[in-house]
Parts: sequence; C-alpha cells; structure tokens
Amino acid sequence: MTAMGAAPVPVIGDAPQVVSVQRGVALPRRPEPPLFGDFMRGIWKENPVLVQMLGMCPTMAITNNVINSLAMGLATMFVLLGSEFIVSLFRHRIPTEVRIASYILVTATFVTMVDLSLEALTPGVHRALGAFIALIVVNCLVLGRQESFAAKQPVHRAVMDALGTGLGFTLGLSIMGAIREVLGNGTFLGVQVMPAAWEPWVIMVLPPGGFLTLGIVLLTLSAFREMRAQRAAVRPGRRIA
Amino acid sequence: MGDLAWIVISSMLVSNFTLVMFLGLCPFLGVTQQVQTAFRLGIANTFVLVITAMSAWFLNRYVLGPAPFLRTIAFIVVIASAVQVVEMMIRKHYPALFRQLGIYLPLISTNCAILGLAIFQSNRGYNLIQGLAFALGAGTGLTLALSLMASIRMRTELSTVPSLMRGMGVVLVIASFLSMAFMGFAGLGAS
Amino acid sequence: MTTPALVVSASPHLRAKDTTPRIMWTVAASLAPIVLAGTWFFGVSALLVIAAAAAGAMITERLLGKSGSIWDGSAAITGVLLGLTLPAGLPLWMAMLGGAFGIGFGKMLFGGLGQNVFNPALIGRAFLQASFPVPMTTWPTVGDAWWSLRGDNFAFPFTHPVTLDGLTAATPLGLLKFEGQGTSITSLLIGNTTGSIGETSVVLILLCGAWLVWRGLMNWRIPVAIFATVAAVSAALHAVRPSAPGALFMLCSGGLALGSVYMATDPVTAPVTRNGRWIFGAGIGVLVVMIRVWGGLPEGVMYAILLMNAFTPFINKGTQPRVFGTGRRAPT
Amino acid sequence: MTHVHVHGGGPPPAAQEAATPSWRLLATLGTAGAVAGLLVGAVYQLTITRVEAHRAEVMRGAIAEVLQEPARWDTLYMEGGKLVLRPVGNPGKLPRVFQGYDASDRRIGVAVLAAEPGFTEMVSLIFGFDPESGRLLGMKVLEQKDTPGLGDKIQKDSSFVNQFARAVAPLKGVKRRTGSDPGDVDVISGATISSRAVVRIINNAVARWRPLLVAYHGGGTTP
Amino acid sequence: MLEKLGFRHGVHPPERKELTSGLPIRRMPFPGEVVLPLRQHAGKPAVLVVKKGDHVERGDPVGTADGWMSVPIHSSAAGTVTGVEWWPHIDGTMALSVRIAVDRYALQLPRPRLVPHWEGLATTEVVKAVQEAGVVGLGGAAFPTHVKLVPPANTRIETLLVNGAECEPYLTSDHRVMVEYPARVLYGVRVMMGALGVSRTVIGIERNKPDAIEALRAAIPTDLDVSVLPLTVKYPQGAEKMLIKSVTGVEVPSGKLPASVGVLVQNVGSVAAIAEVFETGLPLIERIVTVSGRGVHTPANLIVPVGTKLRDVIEYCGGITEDAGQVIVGGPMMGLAQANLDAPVTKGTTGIVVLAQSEMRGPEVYPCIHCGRCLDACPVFLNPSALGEYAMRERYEDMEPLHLADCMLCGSCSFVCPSNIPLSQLFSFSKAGLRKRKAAVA
Amino acid sequence: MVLLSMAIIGGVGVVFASFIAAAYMKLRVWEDPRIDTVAGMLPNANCGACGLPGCRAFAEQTVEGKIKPAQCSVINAEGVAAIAEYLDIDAGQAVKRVARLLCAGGFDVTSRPVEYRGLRTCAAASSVAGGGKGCAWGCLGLGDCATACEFGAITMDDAGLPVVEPALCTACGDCVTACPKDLFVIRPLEQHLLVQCRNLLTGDAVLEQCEVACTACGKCVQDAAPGLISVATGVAVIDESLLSQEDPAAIARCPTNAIVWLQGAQFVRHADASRRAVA
Ligand SMILES: Cc1cc2nc3c(=O)[nH]c(=O)nc-3n(C[C@H](O)[C@H](O)[C@H](O)COP(=O)(O)O)c2cc1C
Ligand SMILES: Cc1cc2nc3c(=O)[nH]c(=O)nc-3n(C[C@H](O)[C@H](O)[C@H](O)COP(=O)(O)O)c2cc1C
Ligand SMILES: Cc1cc2nc3c(=O)[nH]c(=O)nc-3n(C[C@H](O)[C@H](O)[C@H](O)COP(=O)(O)O)c2cc1C
Ligand SMILES: Cc1cc2nc3c(=O)[nH]c(=O)nc-3n(C[C@H](O)[C@H](O)[C@H](O)CO)c2cc1C
Ligand code: SF4
Ligand code: SF4
Ligand code: SF4
Ligand code: SF4
Ligand code: FES
Repeated sequence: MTAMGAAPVPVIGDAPQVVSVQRGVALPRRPEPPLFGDFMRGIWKENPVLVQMLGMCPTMAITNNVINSLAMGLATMFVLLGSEFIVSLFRHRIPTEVRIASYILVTATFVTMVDLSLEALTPGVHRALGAFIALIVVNCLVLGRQESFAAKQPVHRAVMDALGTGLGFTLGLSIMGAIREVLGNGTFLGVQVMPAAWEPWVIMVLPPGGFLTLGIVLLTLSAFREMRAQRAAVRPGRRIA
Repeated sequence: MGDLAWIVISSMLVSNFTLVMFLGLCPFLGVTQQVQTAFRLGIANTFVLVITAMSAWFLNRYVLGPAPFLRTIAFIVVIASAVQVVEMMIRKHYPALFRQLGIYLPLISTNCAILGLAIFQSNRGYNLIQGLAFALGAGTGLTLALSLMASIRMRTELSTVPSLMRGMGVVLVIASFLSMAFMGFAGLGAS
Repeated sequence: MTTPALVVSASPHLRAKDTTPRIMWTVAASLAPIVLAGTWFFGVSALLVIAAAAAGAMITERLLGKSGSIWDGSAAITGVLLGLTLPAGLPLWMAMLGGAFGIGFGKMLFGGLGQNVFNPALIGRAFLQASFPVPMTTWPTVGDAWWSLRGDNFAFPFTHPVTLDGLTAATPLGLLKFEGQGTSITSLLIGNTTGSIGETSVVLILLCGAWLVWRGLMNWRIPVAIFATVAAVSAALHAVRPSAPGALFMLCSGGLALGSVYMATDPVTAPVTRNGRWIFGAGIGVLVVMIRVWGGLPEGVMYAILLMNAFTPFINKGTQPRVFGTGRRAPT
Repeated sequence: MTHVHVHGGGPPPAAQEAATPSWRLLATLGTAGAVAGLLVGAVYQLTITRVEAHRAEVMRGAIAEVLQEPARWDTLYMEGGKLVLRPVGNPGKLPRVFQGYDASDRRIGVAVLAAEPGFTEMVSLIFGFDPESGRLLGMKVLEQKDTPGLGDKIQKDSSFVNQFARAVAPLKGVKRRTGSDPGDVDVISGATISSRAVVRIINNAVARWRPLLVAYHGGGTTP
Repeated sequence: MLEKLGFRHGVHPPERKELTSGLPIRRMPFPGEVVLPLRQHAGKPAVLVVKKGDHVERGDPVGTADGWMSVPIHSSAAGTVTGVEWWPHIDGTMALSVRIAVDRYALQLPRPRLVPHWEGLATTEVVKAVQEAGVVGLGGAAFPTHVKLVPPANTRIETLLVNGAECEPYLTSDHRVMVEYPARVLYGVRVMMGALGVSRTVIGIERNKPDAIEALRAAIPTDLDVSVLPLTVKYPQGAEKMLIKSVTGVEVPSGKLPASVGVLVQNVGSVAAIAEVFETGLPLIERIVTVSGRGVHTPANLIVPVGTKLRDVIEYCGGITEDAGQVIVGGPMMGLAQANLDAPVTKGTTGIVVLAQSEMRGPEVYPCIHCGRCLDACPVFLNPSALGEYAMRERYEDMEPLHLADCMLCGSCSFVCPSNIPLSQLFSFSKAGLRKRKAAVA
Repeated sequence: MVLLSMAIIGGVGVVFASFIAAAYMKLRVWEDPRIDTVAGMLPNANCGACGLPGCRAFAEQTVEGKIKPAQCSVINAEGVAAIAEYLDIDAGQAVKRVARLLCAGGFDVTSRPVEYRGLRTCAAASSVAGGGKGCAWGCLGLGDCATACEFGAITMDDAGLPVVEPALCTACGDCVTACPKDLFVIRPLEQHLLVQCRNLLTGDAVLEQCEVACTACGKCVQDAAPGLISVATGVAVIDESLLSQEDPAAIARCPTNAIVWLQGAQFVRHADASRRAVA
C-alpha cells in the first residue's frame, strides 16, 4: 500500500456488497456493464446519499431548502464530471506517489472555477452555500469516484459515471431539501405550499433536523426494502416455537 | 485570553464541528462502531487540524496575499501533502504510534473538517495562536462527538431491535438527538 | 403417584415482589399530586396538555410496541412527564406530537422499554422546543381560577396558535436572565410562579420523590448529587460574582426539581452503577449551572440531562464495580 | 471496504516495484499546478469584474440604507490611532468607516461595520449614526447564522430594524418598552439574545469610533 | 478486628423454614429400587465394579474412585444389580447408573467392618479412610472431601470453618443435624482439626437458628478451640467466600481457593459424615434430605438412602398436591427443577422442594430497565445487568473481562430483578458457551 | 493575475512534490500491493474456516503461494478463478465440507414430557433439566445454530430441526460451537452415510423418547462393510477411515431410519425421501 495511495474511502451505510458476500456470492466478475448501467447505478442502486452515504456534510448542511440543494447538487455534478474526465484521461500518466495530490489538485481546480462562477452568476445562492462550495473538494464522494472508478476506466465510462453519480447526489439532496423546506418553512422552492396558518417545524431547518430527515428517509427506505425482501423469500433464521 | 477561551469553547461545544457545523460527517457516521477506534480517529483528526491551522496560517501570511482566490487549491494540496509526509514519518519512526493513529490519517487528510477549519480560520482572520486554539477546540469537539456516538452505538448494539432498525437510519437519529442536546450550549459565553 | 404436568425453569425459583410494571405504575401514580397542583395553578389547560401528551405517547407505544407493552406503564410516565414540562397554553396537537415523537423516535426506534439511550420525555420536549420555539416559551400567568383555560390549547392541528400577549409572563429564570429581576424563594417553593406545568411547586415534587425513595422505587443518589453540585457551584459563583444567582434560587427555580427527581432518575437512561450515578448527577449539576449562568438560554435542565444521557454508556463503562476478591475495578 | 474492480487489475508486480523517478513527481505536480493556476486564474479574470461590482453594489446599498440615502460618502481609514482620508499605507487592510453627506454636502453621519458573536455564530452588521448626537440613522444585519424563525428576525423583522433609525446611543434592549428613554430598543420576544447582541455590537462600535470621529471632525476641516 | 463482620450486598428471600425446622429427623424405609449414578460428585465419575446379576450388601462398593479427584460409590441397600444403564440424573442429563433391586427381606445391616480409630492414624491414612468412605461435601457441590483435607502445596490452613449457615429458603437438614447431633458434628470437627493440624474452628450459623446455636455451644468440648458465631440472616451467607468474609473479614482473592487465606470451609453435614466414618465405619450411603414446599402434603426431614428415586421420597411424604407445579432438587435459589421424578437422590441432594403453582415465577420477562438492583444484590460485586445484555446477544467474550468467572450462580440477581430476567441462567450457559468457544479456537 | 496564479499553484505543486519525493526516498515501507488487491477480492467474512486468523492473512499467504485460493471456503468458483487469474497461479482444490446434524428428532417424532419455561434459546433450555425434551441428547429446536450461522445456511424446518443448505454452508464450524448439545459435525459433502442420532439408550427405552432414534440393533453393522459401523456404545458409529467402502445397502434394514444415505441436504422431506432416493 502506498502511504496515501490507497486512502480507503469509507463506504458506509448498508453497503450492499457486504450482504452479497455473506451469501457467499463473492465479487462476481461482471461482464462490462453497458454505459447506461454506469449512469443508472449512481442514481438509484448506489445512490451516494441514500445508499453509500458519501458526501454527508453538504447533505446535512445545505439542504434546508430546495434551491440550495439543487445548486449544490449541480455544482458537485459539474466538479465530478470535470475531474473524473481529467483523471480518467490521464490515468496512466499519474505516478502513484502523487496520485491523491494530483486528484485533489484537479478537483480543487474545478471547485474553484465553480465557486468563482457561482459568485459571479448567482450571488444569492453562492452566499447561502457559503464555505460548502469550497468543501466540494473534500467531498468524499468526488475522491471516492476518482479513486475507485475514473482511475481505472476509460473516459466515456467515467463521464457516464460522473453524470449518474452527480444526478443521484442531486436527487438525494433535493429529496432532503424538499422535506426540510416544506416542513420547516411551509414553502417549496420558495413558494408557499402549506396553508397560511401552517406552523413551521423550525427543527427541520436546524442541525438536528438534517440528521433527523436523512434518518427518517433511510428508515423508510429500509422498511420498504425489508417488506419487499420478506415478500420475496422466506428468510432463514430462528423459528420461535 | 478571554478571546482564546471563547474560540475554544465555541468551536468545541457551541459550534461543534460535527453536530452543529456539519463538518467531517463521513467519519462520524462511518467509523463510530467502536469507542476505541472513534477516539483514536478523533485524536488523529485533531493532530491533522493542528497541522492544517499552521499550514493555512503560513499560506495566508506568506503565499496567498496577492491571490486569495487560490485558497482552496493551495490549502488542500498543502494539507494533503503535509499529512502524507507526516504519515510516512510516523510510520517509519514510530511504528507503534502508526498502528494506533496513523492508519486513520489517509482517511481524514481530506475530510471536510480539515478544509473547513482552514477556510473559517482565514475568513475570520485568525492569527497563528488563535488558529491553533481553533484547531484544538474543534479537534476536541470532534473527538467528543465521535466518542459519544461510538459509545452510544455500542450500547444500541446490545439492544434487541428489529433488523429494520439496525441500519444507518438509527445512527442518524442518534446524531440528531446528540445535536439537539448540543443545542443547550447555544449562546454559551455570548450573553 | 401420578406425575403432574411439571414445569421446568431456571433457578432461582423465587423472586422479589417488585416487578417492572409495578414500579412504573407506582411512579406514574406518584405524579398525581404534581399534576393536580399544576391544574390548580394553570387551570384545566394543564390537565388537557398532560392528557394530550400522555395520549400521544401511549397511542404510539400501542401502535409500535410489542403487544401489551403499553401495560408496563412506562409510556404513561413518559407522557405525563412530558406534559409536565410543557407550558399550559400549548396547543394540544403539539403536546400530542411531542409524546408521539418521544416514544416513536426516542424509545421504540431503539427497541422499546429499557433500550433507549435518551430520556424519551425529554426527547419529546427537545423536539418541541426546537420545532416550535415561540409557543414553547410562551408562559401563561398563574392565578386564574383552576377551571379556566390558558393560551390556545385548541389551535387546529398543525396551525399557529393565537397568543394573547397580556396573559403571558416570563419565568423566574427568564426574569433573572433577561430582566435582572429576582423572585422570592417562598413563591418558588410553593409554586405560584410562571413556568411549565410541573416546574412550579418544589416542595410537592420533593415530597413525592421522597415517598418513592422510601418505597425503594427510586434512586436517591442522582437527585442528591444534582442538588449538591448545583448548590456548591452556584454558591461558589455567587461568592465570586454576587450578580450571579444564589444557590437557593438556583435550586428552587425552573425545572431542576422535577428534572432531578423524576427525569434524571429514569433508570433506563441513567448509569447503572452507584459511582456512575454520582458522576451522572454531578455532571448534570455542573451543566445546569453552566447553561443557566453563561449560556444563551435561561434554563438548561433538559439539555443537561440529555447531554449526560449521552455520556451514560461511557460512565457505565468507567465505573464497573470492584469485583469481590480483586483489588481493582474490572476493566471495561 | 472499497469495491475492488477486478477488471483491469493489471499484471502482478514481479517484485519490489522501482520508485518513480523524482523528476516525474515534480513534473507531474508542477505541470498540473501550473495548468490549474492557468485555468483558475483565467476564470478569476473573467469573473472578477462582476463579482467586485456585485460586492460594491451590496456595500453601496447597505451604506445608502443605513445613512438614509446620502448624496455621497467618503471612506475614512484608521491609521496610527486616528482617522485619515488618505492613508499612507495600503488601505486594503485598514479599518474604515463611511462618512456620508447630504445633497448640500452637510455631514449626515457615519456608517460603521461591526461584528461580534450573536446567539450562535458571528453577527455582522452595518449601522449609521451621527457622532455628535449619538442618534442612530439605520441598521442592517449583513450576516448572521442565528436560528431561522427566531434569531433571524433581527435581520427580517422590520419593526425591530426600524427602531434603529431613531434611537440614541448608548442603546438598551428592553422587553415591552414603556418609558420614553431614547436609548430603549424593544427586543424581539423569543430572540432576546440575538436582539441584545445587536444592541451590544452597536454600543461597542459607537464607543470605539465616536471619540475618533469627534476628534477627526474637531481637528479637521469640513469641505 | 476492625472491619465490620458480614458481607456486603446479598438478598432476603422469604425463609419458609418453619415448615420443617421443628420436625425431627426420621428415617425413610428402603424403597423397592435404588439407582446409583456413577457420577455424583465433582471430579471424575467412579469406575464400575459390579455387573448385572451381582448381589450387593448395604455399603458394598459399586464403583471405585478413578484417581485422586474421585470417590467410590457404595450401595445404599442390599439387593441385586439389575442393570447398568443410562438413567436420568437430577442435573437434567443422562448418567450411567447402577440399578439395584432392593432385597425386600434383607435386614439391611452392613457387612461387619473395621472401624478405624482415627487417633492412631497418620493424616494420610485419615484422608484415605475418608476417600474410601466416599465422603463428599454435603453442602451442595459434592466436592470430594478428602481433597480438601490435603491443602495445596505452600498453603497452610489455620482455621476450619464449619458452614451451618443454611441460607437457602425451605431447607432445614443442616439445622436439624446441628440440633439433634451436636456431639457428632463436634466429633467430626475434632477429626478434621487433627488431620489438618489446625487449632481454631469457627462454626457459622445464621441467627434464625437459635436452637442450633444453643445446642452446639452446649456441646463444645473444653479442650478444643471451637466457637459458634451467629451470622446475619441473608442470602447467600452460606456461600464459601461470603462466609469467610463474614467470619474473618477477608476476601478470598478472585480465582483463588479459600486455602489461600488459610481457611477451609466444610458443611456441617459433611463434618458429621466424617464423624460417622470413624464412629460406625459406614461409607456415605445415606443423607439427610429436607422435603418441603407447599406442593408436598407432609413436609419432613428424612434420612434417605442415596439412590432413592425422587418419586419414592415424595410419595413417602404423602405425595404432591393438586396445585404443585415444580419439583426442585436443592433449595429454591440454586436448586434444579426436575423433569423426571425417576432421577435419584444423590450424595449432594440437600432437599426436595415442591413449589405450588402460585409460588412459581411468572413467565413474563421485561427488558432490563437498568434499575441497578442486581448490582446491589450481587455478593461478588459483578454487574449482572451488563453481563446479561452481553449474554442475551451471545457475546460471551465480552463477558470475560467483566469477571464472568467470578459469578457463583447464586441467583441473587435474578431474584431481585424486577424485569424477571433469568440472569443466573444466562450466566450459567454463558460460562459453558465461553468454555466451548475457547476450546474451538484452541 | 493568470501568470501569478500559475506560478503560485505550480510552485506549491513543485515544492510539495519534492517533499513527497524526498519522503518517499527516505521513508518508504514497501509492501506487495497485490496483497491489498487479493484481500479486496476475498469475501472478507473473516470466518476462519480456512484455518487462518482472517481474510487478510489468507491474502498474504495466497500471494506468497503458501495457500491456494480455492482453500477459502466462502468464496465462490468465480472468485477463486479471478484470484488465480490475477496472481497467475493454480486455483487449487478443496474438498467441499458441510455441517451435518446428528439428530433427526423433530417435534413430530419425539416426546416432550415437561414444559420448559424460560428463554427460547437452546443454550438456555439445555441448562435447565435438559430443556424438557424427552431425549437428553437431542436437538432442542430453538435454533441457536441458525442464529450463529453468519452465512444464512441454516433454516429451521417445520419439525424444529435445523436444515443446512450445503450450497451456503462454508464449514466454518460456528454451528458446531453454538450447539449446546454438540449435535453438529463437519463432514465432507461426499460422505453419504450418516447416523442421525446420538442417544445412547438402546432398544425400547429409546423408542419411548424418539421414533427415529438409533436403537443399536446392529442391522446396519451386518449390512455394511466389515468394521465400517459399530454399535458398541449404544449408537451406531461410522469409522471414518473406512469411508471408501460406504454403500447405501447399510441403511436398508434400519428399523427407525436413524442411519441415512445423504445426497446433498439433510432432511429432504425426512428420512423416507433419502431412502427412496437410494432405492
Ligand atoms: C432551538 C432554539 C433556538 C433558539 N434560537 C435563538 C436565537 O436565534 N436567538 C435568540 O435570541 N434566542 C434564541 N433562542 C433562545 C430562546 O428563544 C430564549 O428563550 C429567548 O431568547 C428568550 O426568551 P424571551 O425573549 O421570550 O424572553 C433559541 C432557543 C431554542 C430552544
Ligand atoms: C478445581 C478445584 C480444586 C479445588 N481444590 C481444593 C483444594 O485443593 N483444597 C480445598 O480445600 N478445596 C478445594 N476446592 C474446593 C472449593 O474450595 C469448594 O469447597 C468446593 O468447590 C465446593 O464449593 P461450594 O460448595 O461453595 O460450591 C477445589 C475446587 C475446585 C473446583
Ligand atoms: C450461593 C451459595 C450458597 C451456599 N449456601 C450454603 C449453605 O447455606 N450451607 C452450606 O453448607 N453450604 C452452602 N454453599 C456451599 C458452600 O459454598 C461450600 O461449598 C460448602 O460449605 C463447602 O462445604 P462442603 O464441601 O462440605 O459442602 C453455598 C454455595 C453457594 C455458591
Ligand atoms: C424513577 C423513574 C423515573 C422515570 N423517569 C422517566 C422520564 O423522565 N422520562 C421518561 O420518558 N420515562 C421515565 N420513566 C419511565 C421509563 O423508565 C422510561 O420511559 C424508559 O426510558 C423507557 O425505556 C421513569 C421511570 C422510573 C421508574
Ligand atoms: S448469580 Fe452471579 S452475578 Fe448474579 S448475584 Fe450471584 S454471583 Fe452475582
Ligand atoms: S435487576 Fe434486572 S432490570 Fe434491574 S438492572 Fe439488573 S438486570 Fe436490569
Ligand atoms: S442443533 Fe443444537 S443449536 Fe441447533 S436447534 Fe438443535 S439443539 Fe439448538
Ligand atoms: S455455521 Fe455451520 S451451517 Fe453455517 S456455514 Fe458454518 S458450518 Fe455451515
Ligand atoms: S467528511 Fe465526507 S463529506 Fe464531509
């Protein structure tokens, strides 16, 4: 292991591969998946927010309304796209010793570009996102995709992956943003959607509300999965007489 | 002195990096199964934060004066490289320490808390001492949050909850409760 | 001799009298005087709010809990205690939501009775406090007839309550913090001061607690540790800086009495070891004074207890009893 | 942990892999850095004018608001313990205030920037006041992170903000103003702390700048 | 001695000794069949020496000791061996047992034998006589007594502690022994003191047995340093380590034997059994058993031949009542519930308690509410609450550092637990599970 | 400005690249990177069935050539092939072994004279009067083994017996340790003869407890190759060293179906089915 080379990207959450390993179906040698698969995977099956739980900081910090979530999602997608493209393009040229430093450099360049452009184009949104634009550099998602995908795949696949993952990220953020904005403010995209007498749940736009919202979303999803799994198969396990 | 105390208290409790500012959440959610690991990660993180505070101060002071928009790039490259070099040094010269802390270094050399610290420190124009106080406060707060989370998760490990509740959902709800509890520190020292 | 239908089970084959439901229901019953006093001071509104919180808690327990778990009585305690920490004029829908949140997220999600890390009643309250801060800090005055209503209990679910400004007042702690005004200790002891329903009569709460301690159903170390630390720390502060409130005021004001006697003692969320309980109580005491004196908020009992709840697993590990025949403590 | 993709795993290294020559490391990072600098610099050049214009516009609007639409203003810098119009050193780093004039070039007051902790994080604001009488002209919160729905009322609640267009420093935050003390400011119920923070920030700034301003005007000439 | 005498923690279960404490010991008639498991004691089972069809006299060996940590088993009645079979044992397993059809017309007199006169014997010969008589601890654990008479190298026994605490509810067999045979107990003490070379003996008796205290005090010979110490009535006062703490104020170090603090503890019944060896020459073939509980018609203190089936003993006591729910061998705190009443009384059987259904623990179990009562009950200061949570999830390895090994399964914790958690049961199988896992790893 | 920023970032890059280069030259600790890759390709179940302390140890030994990929009992054939291909080595061979239950006494064929009241786990029940089951040796049916099996290979069937799915079983031995009655053994999948009973009672005594118990009647001893089976202890025992001589004929006359001829899983609709499969 090179010292920083294999910076393990913490894959957390109910990582699906663990389950497959437990069933003894170890690491299938998949055939080259179609490009469309690269794209779709990031959107649902390996959704960065809802499944892989990467890039949690922006997910919590800026999703108190939908606009910010969308903006952050798209900004991240742009950075992903740019940096996966570059990393994939130069994947055979970068010496391992400075691999991470180079990746970060690439990412940081795109981030700064986005940062500056946002400030010029939509100062309001830029202000709302604050430091978290700059923090895209260290979003575990970006580094993770570079390491585990772009560094090993040809350019066209890396691009599809970036698009899918970016879109998935945006989707996840927007779901959070929508829930938090509607409950916490009574509005959606700034438009009042709840009745005027609606008492907003301030907690939703506070820090605890961020954790709580994602918690509830994840619980709902796993309840859903559980239900489906139960319907699909008789689970092995203890039979309580 | 009062100023330094406020920086420490504020970054540790009032604006706890993890629970209030939302920085460094990936390790907070991902590496808190064991108290010992979480604690070590927190210590390693504090260590990197201190390196960061120094690097950021150095860069702001001597390099980035004419082009502050290069902050993000410069910070991150310098921090990442510095951590890499330090990690290799520890690995070579203090293998025991490396086994305890070093293995976490790559994991955190590039997380949000680190860069966040550098950016906030620059935005607020802290000098070196203030920056170090900020780093120590933030690091302690991070360690606290990580360890608390881990100890609570170890307790919930023992519970007989349905499998549905064993995923990350519960962890996030716990985080939410911790964050609620930390709201009690709001305004501490400000009034 | 015919062999009867024998049952085999593990030893010991005898057990002590107290059972968990019995403990829970006795504690719940001991809250009755406090509920009545609240009603006396704040009118039927108080009773309605408590009932709504209890209903929210118990319905949720019924829906999400194991069958029959509602009869163990813990949800009833949670509901009533939550109700006691609310302002009497709170819309009933909020009280009910708080109860449901406290039980649903604060307890059932962790696996139900005994497995929760945070005090469910306080989780419910913290949720309400953060969600609806204005209604949660709008305190009706004491003094009207006990059959009158306060505030806007009947606000339609999920809508704004309408508050009539003239009928609200600041709590003794709020008065002190934001207005620099004190309140007489006698009023605090009797309880005819503004505040949440159950944080009024210190004397009554202490009496009820003492009865439970005497029955052996409640731990006395935690409240004693809290009172002692709060008294010591605030007396010291007062000595250094006379503008800080004195020990007696600190002890008698706000939710300290109810919180120490009924909430910090929740066995589930407090440490299980004796030394742990001292530490836990002392921690709460220090945090309460810290938040009240230096913090932004006038009152910190709820946050102090929740914070120490978070430390409980740690404290438990650190205070394992010394095992017989060993010189030192068992390692964690 | 990481999902290892078997495809493209590459041939196994025979033995200890030879380290990449250092010039390659230097070249890689150096080139990458230069290219990155190029890109970022270019984007910066492209955007800077708009960004600066926008920043200036925001500042202009804020000053105009808190000085009640002055005709023009001067920027005064604090250098060497006193205020000067044209500093000797680099003005970029000096603390400053904005001296406003009305159409007939009379001084109407100064706008001052100030920041201190609020309920959670720093509250930064700008306010205008007349150094002679101490009367406030206006206040605008530029940045705050206090609780949405509560603390953020110091920025959004107009009845709170409007009080700062007439009160006289030193201010005092009170609940339900009754008397007619010109220094009294009604705090927002539910956000007492944030409100009081505003009051405190203004009082501190006034205390800091007022003597300097009085000295400046007393000693200097009014154009 | 500055330290307060007594041990900390412990519980107060209802005593219910009044059912039998006033009833004199009676001899039960011989049953039609006795079944003698070869495994009745701690250590190695005895080695079979009879075969089907053999005739045995009362007191003849059916099994001999298999080495040092073992004792022989003797026939408790004259009769014919009808088989050697796997037979239900009171511990719930099956054990290889010798079935003997009792000769209905035999006089049941033992073969005439030489009664060793202990005073002329060397210590080793006393020990040998005790082993050959098959004497084991009658306090419950059935630990071979001769092993205890030879203290481990580099330890010295200074005090002989006779355990007359009998802290288990219902049981009164030791009580009756002390009231009725004080001289025999003291003769046994004399033998042991001689064999061990100790100068001091303390007989510890719970205060709820004033007649026993009186009787023993009255019988103490002047030439021996023997004292009777009344003890607080508290469970488990009779547990070895607690008793030593109560009497000497010293805690036996964790994982060590009492000998490490210079003490040897022996149950009064065992002491009396040693006396019998040197009085009558008879091996251990019968013992005193309390039959009690609301589920049995006529409670009694009986001398029962070892090997008598539980069914026969209970039937002799009038059988069990309509509402009987559980038959327990031993006391209700540590005793074992029986599934099969064909299991025989063994040397370690102190009592048979038949509980009425109304007395039984209910089946409903609640989660641990962390009330801490178990911590305040555990006499060895463990944290049963934490141990129980690990045990429930089968995390035995995590229990080891919490001193699982020090748990003596006394059941105090389960007794007080308001949630009715079977803590001591959890610990008993956790110990087994841990042992097994360690073996699997090794 | 553009040039300045190129200079700054380029400069920073060069400076730190030289730091890293210097550090690499002085401080590098080399480790075969293939170990990481192989460790990543292993299932990371850390079950220990291979006899090594964990998957990483297995990876190290595989790279060093001390152990063959196929000796991991969890990984599937594709995974083995992948590792073998990656390292360009022989995949090796492993005898597939599975857990077998030495009891066939489900609820339907055994007696339960008393009620056990308490925790519903085998470990707990077995510590109380044998758990209330008539047969003191037999399976309690409370599924500790199913809980212990991390691979989900064990399902409790309708009769309360654990059924091991050979495809999922990795022979890790967790069930062997978990069963308080010691009823599991690890056997090669290709061993067909199995006596599904451990009850040492003989003759009619055993039939009172269980209908499918081994009565030690000795018929299988006569029908099998000499010495393969013996009933001296009260239950039929198969001599594993003579397994090459096993033959389905041995089970033909068993009066209780206690001895079976297995092909794949146990309890494929109970003993009858396996008998039929042979016939
Ligand atoms: C979740 C929460 C957020 C709060 N946010 C603020 C805030 O942003 N600004 C503030 O001054 N007080 C805030 N508070 C403090 C309380 O509202 C405090 O009681 C109030 O400032 C003083 O009450 P009063 O004005 O009704 O007397 C907050 C309290 C809570 C529980
Ligand atoms: C392995 C083992 C060895 C023992 N060795 C001795 C010994 O050498 N001397 C002795 O006096 N007691 C010895 N004992 C007996 C114990 O001290 C104790 O008296 C016996 O286990 C019965 O204890 P109980 O009835 O309290 O459960 C030993 C016990 C065990 C389990
Ligand atoms: C919880 C517990 C309670 C016990 N209670 C008694 C008792 O009341 N009387 C007694 O003689 N032995 C009791 N014992 C057994 C003693 O610890 C000890 O083994 C015995 O006195 C040694 O004497 P023995 O070898 O002659 O049986 C108890 C053991 C335990 C673990
Ligand atoms: C002395 C005592 C105090 C209690 N205090 C609380 C409390 O403050 N809040 C609460 O929700 N439940 C309380 N309970 C009930 C119960 O322990 C609580 O609901 C558990 O946290 C549920 O797992 C208490 C119970 C007892 C016996
Ligand atoms: S059974 Fe074990 S843990 Fe429970 S009280 Fe007795 S010694 Fe303590
Ligand atoms: S007595 Fe029971 S409920 Fe109380 S702490 Fe112990 S195990 Fe838990
Ligand atoms: S095989 Fe063993 S562990 Fe499995 S159910 Fe039967 S008794 Fe229990
Ligand atoms: S636990 Fe038993 S059944 Fe499961 S995989 Fe391991 S050996 Fe096979
Ligand atoms: S630490 Fe992963 S996004 Fe912040």
